[in-house]
Amino acid sequence: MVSLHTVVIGVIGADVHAVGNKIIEHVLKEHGFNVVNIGVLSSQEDFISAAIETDADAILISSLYGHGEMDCKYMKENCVEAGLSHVKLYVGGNIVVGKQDFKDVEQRFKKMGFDRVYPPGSDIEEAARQLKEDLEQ
Amino acid sequence: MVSLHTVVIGVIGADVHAVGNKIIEHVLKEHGFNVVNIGVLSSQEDFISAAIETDADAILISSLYGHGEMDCKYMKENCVEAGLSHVKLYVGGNIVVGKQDFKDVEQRFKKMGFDRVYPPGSDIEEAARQLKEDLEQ
Amino acid sequence: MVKNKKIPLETFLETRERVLTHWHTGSDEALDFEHAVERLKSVPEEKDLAKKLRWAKEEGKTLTQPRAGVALIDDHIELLDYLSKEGEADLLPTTIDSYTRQNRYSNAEDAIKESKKKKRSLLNGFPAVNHGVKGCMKVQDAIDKPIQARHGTPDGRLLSEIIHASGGTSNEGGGISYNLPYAKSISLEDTIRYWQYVDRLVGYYAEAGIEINREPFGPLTGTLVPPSISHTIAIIEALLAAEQGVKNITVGYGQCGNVVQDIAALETLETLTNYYLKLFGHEDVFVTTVFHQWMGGFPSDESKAMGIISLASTVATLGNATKMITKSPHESAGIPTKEANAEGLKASKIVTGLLEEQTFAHSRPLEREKELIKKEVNALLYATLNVGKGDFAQGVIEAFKQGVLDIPFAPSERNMGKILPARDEEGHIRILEFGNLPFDDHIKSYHERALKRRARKEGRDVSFQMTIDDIYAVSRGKLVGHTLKKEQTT
Amino acid sequence: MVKNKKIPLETFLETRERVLTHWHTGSDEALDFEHAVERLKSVPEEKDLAKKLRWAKEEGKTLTQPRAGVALIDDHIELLDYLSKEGEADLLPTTIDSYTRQNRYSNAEDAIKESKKKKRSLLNGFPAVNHGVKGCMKVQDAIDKPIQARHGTPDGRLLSEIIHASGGTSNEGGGISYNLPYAKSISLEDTIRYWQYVDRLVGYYAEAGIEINREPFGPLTGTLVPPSISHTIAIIEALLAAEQGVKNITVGYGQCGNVVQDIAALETLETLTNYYLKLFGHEDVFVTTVFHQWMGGFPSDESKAMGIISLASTVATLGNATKMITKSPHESAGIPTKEANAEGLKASKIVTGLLEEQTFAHSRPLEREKELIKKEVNALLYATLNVGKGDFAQGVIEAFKQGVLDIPFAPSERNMGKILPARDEEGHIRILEFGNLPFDDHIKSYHERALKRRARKEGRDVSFQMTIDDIYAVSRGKLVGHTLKKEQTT
Ligand code: B12
Ligand code: B12
Repeated sequence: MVSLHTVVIGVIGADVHAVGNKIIEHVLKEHGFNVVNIGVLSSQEDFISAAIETDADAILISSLYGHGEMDCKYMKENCVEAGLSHVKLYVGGNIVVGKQDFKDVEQRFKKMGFDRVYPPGSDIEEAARQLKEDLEQ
Repeated sequence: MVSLHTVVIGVIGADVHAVGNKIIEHVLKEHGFNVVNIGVLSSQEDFISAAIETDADAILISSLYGHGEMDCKYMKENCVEAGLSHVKLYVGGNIVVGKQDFKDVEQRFKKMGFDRVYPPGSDIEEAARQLKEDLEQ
Repeated sequence: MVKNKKIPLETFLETRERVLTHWHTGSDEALDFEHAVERLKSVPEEKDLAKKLRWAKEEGKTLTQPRAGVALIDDHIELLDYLSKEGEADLLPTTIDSYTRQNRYSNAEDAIKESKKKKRSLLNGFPAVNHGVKGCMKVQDAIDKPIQARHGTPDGRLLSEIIHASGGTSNEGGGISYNLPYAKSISLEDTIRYWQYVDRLVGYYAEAGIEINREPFGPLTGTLVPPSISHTIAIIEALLAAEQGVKNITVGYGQCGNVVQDIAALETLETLTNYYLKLFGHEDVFVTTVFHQWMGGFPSDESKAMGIISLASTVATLGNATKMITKSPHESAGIPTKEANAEGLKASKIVTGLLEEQTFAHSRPLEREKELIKKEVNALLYATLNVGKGDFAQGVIEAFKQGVLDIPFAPSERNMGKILPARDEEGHIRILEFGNLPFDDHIKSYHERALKRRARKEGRDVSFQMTIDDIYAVSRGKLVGHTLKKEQTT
Repeated sequence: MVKNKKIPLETFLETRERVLTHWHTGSDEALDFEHAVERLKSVPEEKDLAKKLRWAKEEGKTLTQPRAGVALIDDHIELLDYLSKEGEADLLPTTIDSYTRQNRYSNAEDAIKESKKKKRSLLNGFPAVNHGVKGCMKVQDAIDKPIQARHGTPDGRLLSEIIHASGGTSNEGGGISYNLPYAKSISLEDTIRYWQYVDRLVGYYAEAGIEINREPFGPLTGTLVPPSISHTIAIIEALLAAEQGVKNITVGYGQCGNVVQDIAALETLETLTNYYLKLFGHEDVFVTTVFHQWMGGFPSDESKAMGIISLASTVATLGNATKMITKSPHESAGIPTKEANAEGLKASKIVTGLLEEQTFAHSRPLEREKELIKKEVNALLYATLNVGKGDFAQGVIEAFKQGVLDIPFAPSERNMGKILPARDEEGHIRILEFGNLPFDDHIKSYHERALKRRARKEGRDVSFQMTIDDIYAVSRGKLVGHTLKKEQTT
């Protein structure tokens, strides 16, 4: 049997949107991932220490409340500094304030070092498949 | 007492929208006009002969169904030809197909010789006041 | 003298020969019955409107259908395709242009040419007769859903021939409902005869094993029509159609605005139509209902229009209408762009989706309203049959002549136009002037008391001004006209 | 140990001194009670939210109110003015930003500076504490309608001081409803104390003859919350507020989606709140209700969002909610532009206008639903009081610890999170996992049977997957999750 992939999930910043987070945990588990859920109101440090502790393969950040761009600043750099440059970095939810053109938003976050960026209401099943692909390459 | 102003009203072309026409009749009467209502499905000739017969001061054309621009072509010219150049010519309703910028529409109809042009859903009370003004000048 | 009797096959075929000469496209051999029957038999299930209605009725769905039509075939296909895919419409229309409705095919021909030249539609609908069976087939073949012809044509015989021969499985209209709201001087005698022909054609196909749906136009003038009046006409048209052999009928009703009255109307429309069809010996007619979203004047604000559209969808779904004709946020301004049309469809769609499994519970006010509608319809039908000496075709003609039947605000000279409707306190449409409607004192005083209550509340007399205020009310954001004044002072 | 007892004036004033030091704007002399009382007394009637609610209740109106807030004063004024004039909002909000909600005033300060520089709002709300009484007064003075502070602040004491001293006549929040859905680890003991303070402040003003409205946050997590649970919390917060001297309370409820359940919920919310206030000796509290348009995930299609908004308005008006918090067509995407916000308002407005004179008739299903809600609320309140040994403040803390009260999907560690809701066949929200809810077998088996009926219909077991499907359902156009799959095959 293939060993399980470990993913850290959580909601970053002062954000308390909990519903999507609970569903993501459920779905990723069903897809065979080892899920470490640090929940809402999590800081960058929370994500990074969880990833180190559990030797995670990926970090999936949710941000719903609109301050995602501020909250995710230097996340990639901080990961690299913590020795997590190999860890896949995904972000999704309503990651900016207001209705914006997603192409632009995606570009901005990719520049910030995120491997994949998901627009509002993305299908988490689809994301789970892409994650598997990315990790099995 | 001032003598009554006579106005011919009706709905032009193959148009059967009857409701606004009935209300216009009612309101103009209340405002003291002598109203000659030729009803729906009226041709340019119908309007012109009614105006001649009743020695009318104004013709108020309604067009709702979208073909107003075609139906009103040369109306002014035909009035002039029939000796009605002194008769005020108003048009109102949904006089063109689709939602169009009213400024343009107004211009087009004014060029065609209409004295006043009314957008969809115009207040007929207001129009009655303007008509009185125009006729009492 | 026109009678409610099935047209003998020979007479029908004789007339048919003449009808097919009304325009050159009538001579297409695709109009030979063998070809037409073959074509109709080959219509796949997902494009068959009659079948789709049976499915919807069984599943308890409320289907969405827009109005739409433009001058040229390819543009019409593009439009319908957009409304199907982006608008998620369940059923599609081919709305016919005003020239064709008046049988002015050469005017339509000019407008087609002009439209090609100017590369935009100069017609307010699709000129199906001019495009002929071939043109209509092209549309049918390109679109993945059932398409219905929708118009307002007093004499829709050639049009109907072409629609069905091209594979069209549904057609709107009727001898009364496509006359009085849509014409000024054509006689009921003539239009009933024309529409008997259209129904006979559908009956002919039925005998060949093909089920085609027919739909009387329910809302009439769309302006404060009391439910019992539109119901009576829908039922009579259903009876006339059934007599000619039609087996699949959708009776229609236009939203009044009071939720209870609307649901009572939808429920009674279905039960009464079934009841009278059976009573007059038509045991095997399949009946469905169509709810028309608000048919009166709309507000110019697009968001408010969306509010009305959604409220209408709520009522249609809770009232279990089998389908619903949608409006668009452009309604008050003009024929909608395809985008605006799709917006209305999508708002309607989600409301039906959210409510389709819910039921509207029965309550005392609902039952009371249903009783009233039933009593009135019974009275109107009885009186119509009476003045027709037992024949509904003659009855209708005579009833409108005498004002026993009377449609508010109809432009036709054949309509007495004596009755006046107005809303009561809660917005139910009641009758202010009865003209010659054959209602007993019981019914009349019910209406009178309701209107008096409203008038008292407003501190005014019951009068035509109330009707006028009500006509404007919805476009100004209220259901009952009186609140307009009240609002201004708050 | 926090108790449901009125805070003695001295204790209150002592605490107040400390609270006012939390940020420098607390030292403004406008916060002296004499100034604040004078300011509040000078609020004109048309800007007084407490009075406007009394008027609306009497007239049977359902008022509209959006969410809105941006970083800078002038922009905020422009926004509210637009929503008032173009959106025709009856009541306006000042929605507070997320930093202020967490009392992170220096972060907010930075963001204000940054927003000035970049000339666009970098905050998701209005940082009222940073702008201080003067800033808030500027907003109050510029706007012609009542404004309410809306937030989600566990410790909203300084914020509330500033809001009221600037002339704000209404404030949303409560010790439970602004904790469990909005926080992770702060204790109920603390937040109840903070919100007792806020209520005591309102009580202080009441003693000075000024009526200020308070509104517990009804919808909680907005996600499949059974009405009895949100009702229980609303009632407890009303009782806690009344104890501190609050006289004008609006209890809230977030749309479930099933029309009958929603109307039953609105009706019971009002009667139960009044009943329990009286039962516990608060005879003179004026109670109104607020209906929140669908608080769960929205579809991304804007027309569909408008459909939901309008359906919600239908329910709010027929259910006689005194006011309604509106959503916008941008809901699924992000904070709305002012135009999108006004669109939601206008669609809501016309629906209330069309329906305000109509009543929703009582029926058996409605009564059954009301009975169920009442029984459940009674059980929950009884058990809460019981574990609190007769005290509601202690009762709440203990009840959440034991799972006697439990909110689905709340992020807080203080919430057991054991219960699971799901919809039955018709879309009523029922309970799938009861956790430790103190319901008798009668109630439980009612829920169980309802969910089994649905599961049977869908050919699957009752399980968490049902809950998940239901969470997604509305954003995909259906109320009940199961229909999603069914649709795909048709
Ligand atoms: C429910 C809700 C709430 C509830 C949350 C309850 C709780 N504690 O969970 C309450 C009422 C408390 C709330 C509060 C607020 N909310 Co809110 N809320 C919503 C709402 C309506 C639904 C969210 C939801 O649960 N959806 C269902 C779940 C299943 O979907 P999801 O969260 O989108 O997650 C899925 C996908 O996005 C994806 N996904 C998410 N993250 C990631 C990450 C990766 C890597 C991947 C692959 C996928 C993925 O998978 C998830 C599962 O399918 C949304 C709008 C909407 N979506 O319709 C607004 C919304 C998110 N809220 C918003 C705001 C502004 C707030 C408030 C700040 C202000 C307010 N309005 O009161 C506060 C925030 C408090 C705080 N500090 O966080 C805004 C955000 C604006 C923006 N980004 O521009 C939204 C978009 C509404 C709006 N248009 O204004 N909210
Ligand atoms: C009711 C109605 C019908 C009824 C009419 C019943 C009847 N016989 O009267 C029925 C259902 C039969 C009908 C049929 C059709 N209709 Co129609 N109908 C309407 C609707 C909903 C309301 C019209 C109305 O009665 N308003 C209330 C009265 C009081 O207002 P009014 O008519 O606008 O008149 C007032 C003002 O405009 C003004 N006014 C009018 N004329 C004038 C003239 C002057 C000089 C002045 C000062 C003022 C003035 O004063 C009047 C009184 O206040 C409108 C859309 C809308 N407005 O919301 C569409 C509308 C007019 N119809 C339309 C169309 C296309 C049709 C049809 C061709 C196709 C169809 N959809 O079936 C057929 C036409 C048949 C024909 N040959 O005419 C279109 C016209 C499109 C365009 N211009 O681009 C509209 C705008 C709907 C739309 N958006 O598509 N319709």
